[in-house]
Amino acid sequence: MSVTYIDAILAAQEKLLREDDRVFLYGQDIGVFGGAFKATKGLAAAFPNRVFDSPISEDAMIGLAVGAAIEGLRPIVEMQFADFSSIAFNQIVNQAATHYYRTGVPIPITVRMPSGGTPGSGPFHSQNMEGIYAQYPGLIVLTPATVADAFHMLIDGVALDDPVIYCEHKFLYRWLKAKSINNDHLPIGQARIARPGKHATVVAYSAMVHEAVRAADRLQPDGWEIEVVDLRSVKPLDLDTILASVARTGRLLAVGESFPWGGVTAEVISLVSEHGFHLLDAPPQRLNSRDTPIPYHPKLWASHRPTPESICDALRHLLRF
Amino acid sequence: MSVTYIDAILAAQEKLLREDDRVFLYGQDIGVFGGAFKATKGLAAAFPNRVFDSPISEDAMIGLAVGAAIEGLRPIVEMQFADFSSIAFNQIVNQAATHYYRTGVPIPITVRMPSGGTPGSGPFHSQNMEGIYAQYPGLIVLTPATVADAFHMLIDGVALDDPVIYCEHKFLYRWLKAKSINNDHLPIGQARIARPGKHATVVAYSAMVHEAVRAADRLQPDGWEIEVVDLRSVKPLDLDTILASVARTGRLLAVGESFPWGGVTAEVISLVSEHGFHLLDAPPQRLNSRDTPIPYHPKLWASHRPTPESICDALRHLLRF
Amino acid sequence: MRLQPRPASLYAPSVPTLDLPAASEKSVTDRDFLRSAFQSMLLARILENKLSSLYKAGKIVGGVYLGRGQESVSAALGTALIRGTDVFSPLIRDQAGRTAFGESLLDCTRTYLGSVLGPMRGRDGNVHRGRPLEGVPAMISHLGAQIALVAGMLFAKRLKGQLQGVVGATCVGDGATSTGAFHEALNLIGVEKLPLVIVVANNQFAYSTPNNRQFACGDLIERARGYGLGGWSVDGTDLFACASVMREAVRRAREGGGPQMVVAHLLRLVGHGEHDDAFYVPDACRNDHYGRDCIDVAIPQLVANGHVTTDEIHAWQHQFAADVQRAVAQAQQEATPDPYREDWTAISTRFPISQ
Amino acid sequence: MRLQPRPASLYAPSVPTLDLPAASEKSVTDRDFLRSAFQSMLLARILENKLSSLYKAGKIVGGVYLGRGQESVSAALGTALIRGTDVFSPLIRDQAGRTAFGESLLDCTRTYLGSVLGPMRGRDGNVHRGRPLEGVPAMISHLGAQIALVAGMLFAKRLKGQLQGVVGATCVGDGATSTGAFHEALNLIGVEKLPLVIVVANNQFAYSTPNNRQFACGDLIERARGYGLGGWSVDGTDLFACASVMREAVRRAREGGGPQMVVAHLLRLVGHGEHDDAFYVPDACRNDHYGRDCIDVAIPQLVANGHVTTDEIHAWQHQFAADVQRAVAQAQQEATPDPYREDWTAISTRFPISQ
Ligand SMILES: Cc1ncc(C[n+]2csc(CCOP(=O)(O)OP(=O)(O)O)c2C)c(N)n1
Ligand SMILES: Cc1ncc(C[n+]2csc(CCOP(=O)(O)OP(=O)(O)O)c2C)c(N)n1
Ligand SMILES: [Mg+2]
Ligand SMILES: [Mg+2]
Repeated sequence: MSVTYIDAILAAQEKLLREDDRVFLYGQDIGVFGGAFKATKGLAAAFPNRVFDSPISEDAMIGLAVGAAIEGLRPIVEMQFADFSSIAFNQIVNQAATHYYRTGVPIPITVRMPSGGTPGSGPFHSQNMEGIYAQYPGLIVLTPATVADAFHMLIDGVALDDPVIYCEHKFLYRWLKAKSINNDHLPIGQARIARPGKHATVVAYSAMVHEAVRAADRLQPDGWEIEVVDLRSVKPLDLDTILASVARTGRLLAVGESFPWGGVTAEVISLVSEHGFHLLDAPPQRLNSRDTPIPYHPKLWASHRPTPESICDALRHLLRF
Repeated sequence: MSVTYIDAILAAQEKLLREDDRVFLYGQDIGVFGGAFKATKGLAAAFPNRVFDSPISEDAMIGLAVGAAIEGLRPIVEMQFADFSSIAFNQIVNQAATHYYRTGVPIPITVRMPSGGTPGSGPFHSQNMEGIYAQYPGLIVLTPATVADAFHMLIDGVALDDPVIYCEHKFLYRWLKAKSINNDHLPIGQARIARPGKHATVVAYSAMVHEAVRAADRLQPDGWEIEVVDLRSVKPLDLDTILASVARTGRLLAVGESFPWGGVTAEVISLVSEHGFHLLDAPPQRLNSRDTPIPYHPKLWASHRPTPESICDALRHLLRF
Repeated sequence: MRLQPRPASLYAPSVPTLDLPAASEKSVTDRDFLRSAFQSMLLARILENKLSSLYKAGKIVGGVYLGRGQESVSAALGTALIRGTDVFSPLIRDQAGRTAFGESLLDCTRTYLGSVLGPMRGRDGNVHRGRPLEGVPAMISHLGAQIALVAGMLFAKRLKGQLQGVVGATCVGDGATSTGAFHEALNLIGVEKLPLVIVVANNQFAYSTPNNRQFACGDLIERARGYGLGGWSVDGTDLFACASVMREAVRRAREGGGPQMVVAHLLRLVGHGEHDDAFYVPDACRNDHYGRDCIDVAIPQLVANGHVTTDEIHAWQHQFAADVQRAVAQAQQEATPDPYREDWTAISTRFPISQ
Repeated sequence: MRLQPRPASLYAPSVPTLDLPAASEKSVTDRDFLRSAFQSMLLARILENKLSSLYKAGKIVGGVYLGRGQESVSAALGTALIRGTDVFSPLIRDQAGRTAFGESLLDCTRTYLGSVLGPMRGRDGNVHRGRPLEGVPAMISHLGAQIALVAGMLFAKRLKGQLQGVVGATCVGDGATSTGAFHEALNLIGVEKLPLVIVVANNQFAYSTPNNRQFACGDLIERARGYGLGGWSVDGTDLFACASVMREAVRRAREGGGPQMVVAHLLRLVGHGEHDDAFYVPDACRNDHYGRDCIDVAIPQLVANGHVTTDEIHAWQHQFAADVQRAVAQAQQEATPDPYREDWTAISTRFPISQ
């Protein structure tokens, strides 16, 4: 039997509810319905009075979670889509994120954000917001790329005392499968070598890890061995692992699915340029989505975000220096 | 007689109201009261039915402006503080920013954001949000640093057909003075050499331009000639001017008052690393505020943001390579 | 919780109370209105049935959200509005209102099928389509966000001296009433006294969430007073009732009576989208008064009142089915967007300087 | 627009209607309550006058926002709550309520004067102070944002089985009622049936903005019904009226009567902050009924009812002035935060890995 990425998210929540009575779930349609993506399927029945359908009030949902966290609970809030967290923006960045610094009282909430593009979802059901939230002091931003990480990082995230933005990629939900969920895993804050190599380093996260690995595989026949680093969490960001990789390869490409201005890839390039300049044999490169809203039509969408082809192109360019 | 930065903002709005009957102002306490910072003082009386006090409804304020823009008007919306635009976030990034791409109908609104820290203002009246808004396709983000730019960029910004986030720095409001407002000025999208030099380039914007110039002045006696580039607008970002400067100096420090993760300085460092790697004689550096909410107490605040001292330190470090 | 339709006057203290003629009385004098509204209902139903089949056949990428069961409300509103004068910002269940307001079938089929010739050119899909410069804003997904936008269009018309005789209207569901955007915008239209008609289609569910997890008052119309809006509560399954309430609400807004709120009670007769089988809707809801299909309710009423004949209805059905078929066929053979020719820019300004 | 205090029962349909004894009747049985509330009013006034002088002398960095004119409302609420049991999230004009709820003078003076020993350690200032683990959340500036937070604390207490006999309360101004956050949170407390008392101090202005640019209903209490809240409208200048309404609203919430909304009518007797001379407040407002100073109103009432004597009041004044002086002096001589010793981190987690 195999486990999908979303199975892992469901299983993690099940385990959390079972083992930690401080945990409860709050979100739109997560009760009887099991959530828009079925990430909470069956949990309302299994855990009466621990899983709540909320009104369509993202601001109040996060406000409620922060209050509950002050009282010692560990709410997990599901945004129906990451895009709708724009309504909860104030409570996330100003209420939750500032609380520990201001008062000394930490806010252990976890906000699940179904993120990223899928064909036909359009400008308001496809967004990636990790680069927005990571800018704010006080937030931890997780971006699991594998089934095991989807499971373990949700559990580890809920265990953290600070507010966690958990970005789960919708494209991976059912497409990504694993045999089972391995028990050993890296701690939050540590990146992973998703594919070892020696000629160039691709730093990616979430769904883009898989596109990067595909691109690397395509360059293999030409003799190129590309290393892919999976960030796992974009804040904190594991610079050590990236620098160690760049030290081996001398070349860096950062790939993200977000909009091109700023964001995770700019942070990665900046960190490496500042701290590993001497390691670089070529200008570090970025590849992001295009600078427009995410288009609805699958043909447009497919060339809006990075693809194995465009990653290969960027790598060939990088390897030419 | 001298003109302050806020005088320039008031004068620009006066001129716009006088010369363009598509312009109207909407915001909290901007009528009889003249705005929390008096940026609209006297305008309600001078232009009856063109200056409106709004309810405390940032979301609806921007929604209203977008609708008015569809109808061909050019609203200027004042946020009482940039920090409160978190409530308008959805309407700004999802309604205003996406409209032109989605429908072909541009949205010429201007959102005035009193930004940046002043002593004693604390975590919710000191924020800089340019690095948040610039991430979104469809927005133009202006960050004037001089009295003349405060004036001309507001006028030029309102003339643009696209949504403009106009970040005006509260610290400059009354502190920054000019003899008069010069008539010739650079177009939006073009950066300015605020201080010429040859040993290192500091890229800054808004209030940090002045701190950078001060730092440069302090290093002058030691024989260092530091060039300071004032970005003027962070999106679009004038890479040509930056690269030309770095070509002369070989060294780059990007200074911003925002939080350290991502944002404008990361975008600048990334662009230069990608496109001007060979021009760099030393690792490019960033200096931002600290990774905590903006503290209330002036003593904490003063060492939360970059200062002439910390910029000097960063420059000395950069010049040592 | 079973709602009884309530006299609107109870909730409309800020508007001079006017005794409405009973729906059936008034409607007989409004033959044209009812015929026209009904035609929009029928065409919308036929079109949406087609969209549903296309979806199930895998011919549509992205979601399909239908208005089945809400046609009376939506068509009555759309018919009361004047294209070219008014502003109408439809929401996800407003195919009938769009049709009544004059949307072409091709605008719909092209958008769903991703034709580059559609109003959204493949950049945005399905119910997001609009023609803002023709008074039909293109909605974003975030619920509640369109109300302030319509308010802004009216506000601008006032400043331009063009508001006389103009109405703006938009619809939301019961779920959308829980959004901050809904509140801020309704409060604003009250303060600015804009001629906006906000229609709340309370179809008892927001996706899967029932009313009792969404709000705690009896009838959402109880909120009108707090915003200074005129208030109307109507049986959304009854075309005649909808027609007379919508016409009256629109008329008052048009004639300077200030903003109006209409709450229509009904049941969503489909899933939230076509991917959803709505297992969570209890049979009790389906079987009660508001579980009626408004088209089934309208036909005998219209026939009995002599407004239409059964033959006419059959003829319309045939004609509309053919029209829909043609619009689908045309959209299907049109080009889809080409990423290599796409103008990948989100702003209209072309800066001379490198970015 | 002049508001008449209205019978609360008109707006409280979701709560069994109870005929309140007239304020003055009931209050005589509540000597301790009134004395205690009045002491908090007096102490708050003396403290705030001192803060104002300090501000004018340039001794305080940042803003000073006072509650002058609102002490009856705030103190009545704070006195009705139980520290150690209840949750109270004060807003900017709630010094009297803070005092009544047991805030120490030092918490206030240390925060305003930036002592590192204060509850905010110089990291946040003035009215933002709080002690969340003691039931006093530390507000953020964004209006309306605290209501949902208090709701969450109550929600958590319910899940932990500790809600019995507990009340949460928070205050907002008339302006804050226009925020989406206010709406979402009130709707949520209605749906979740939480024992929350929301007090709206309608002081006729939001900064400079008068009520008629802020909302379009007659009395904001008209909104209670739409959220399923019990509703109370009270003269905020009358301590006796405030005391009986607050006690009753808090009692009902505590005893399972569900969430309650109280709208108090009054006038802000100071500028928005001490930087503001409030030139925009017309004399008519200052001179009308709600322009009364609640302390001036309370004293003769208390004396006439035999609850306090003039001598007692004088003694309290002296004592409080001395207490305030001491708290200011102590805070002034304490260390301010040192950036070199400051722990510059916004998260409590210490990751082993470089960030
Ligand atoms: C702010 C926001 N949150 C969540 C969603 C996701 N969503 C889309 S439709 C829907 C249910 C809407 O229910 P209702 O308003 O009753 O309209 P109906 O679908 O019943 O017509 C939800 C939760 C959204 N679009 N916007
Ligand atoms: C969301 C938001 N927008 C704007 C502000 C700026 N602001 C602070 S207090 C205030 C006026 C508040 O008025 P009201 O709610 O009536 O309270 P009052 O000051 O009268 O007690 C404004 C506009 C804010 N704090 N939050
Ligand atoms: Mg619904
Ligand atoms: Mg007020």
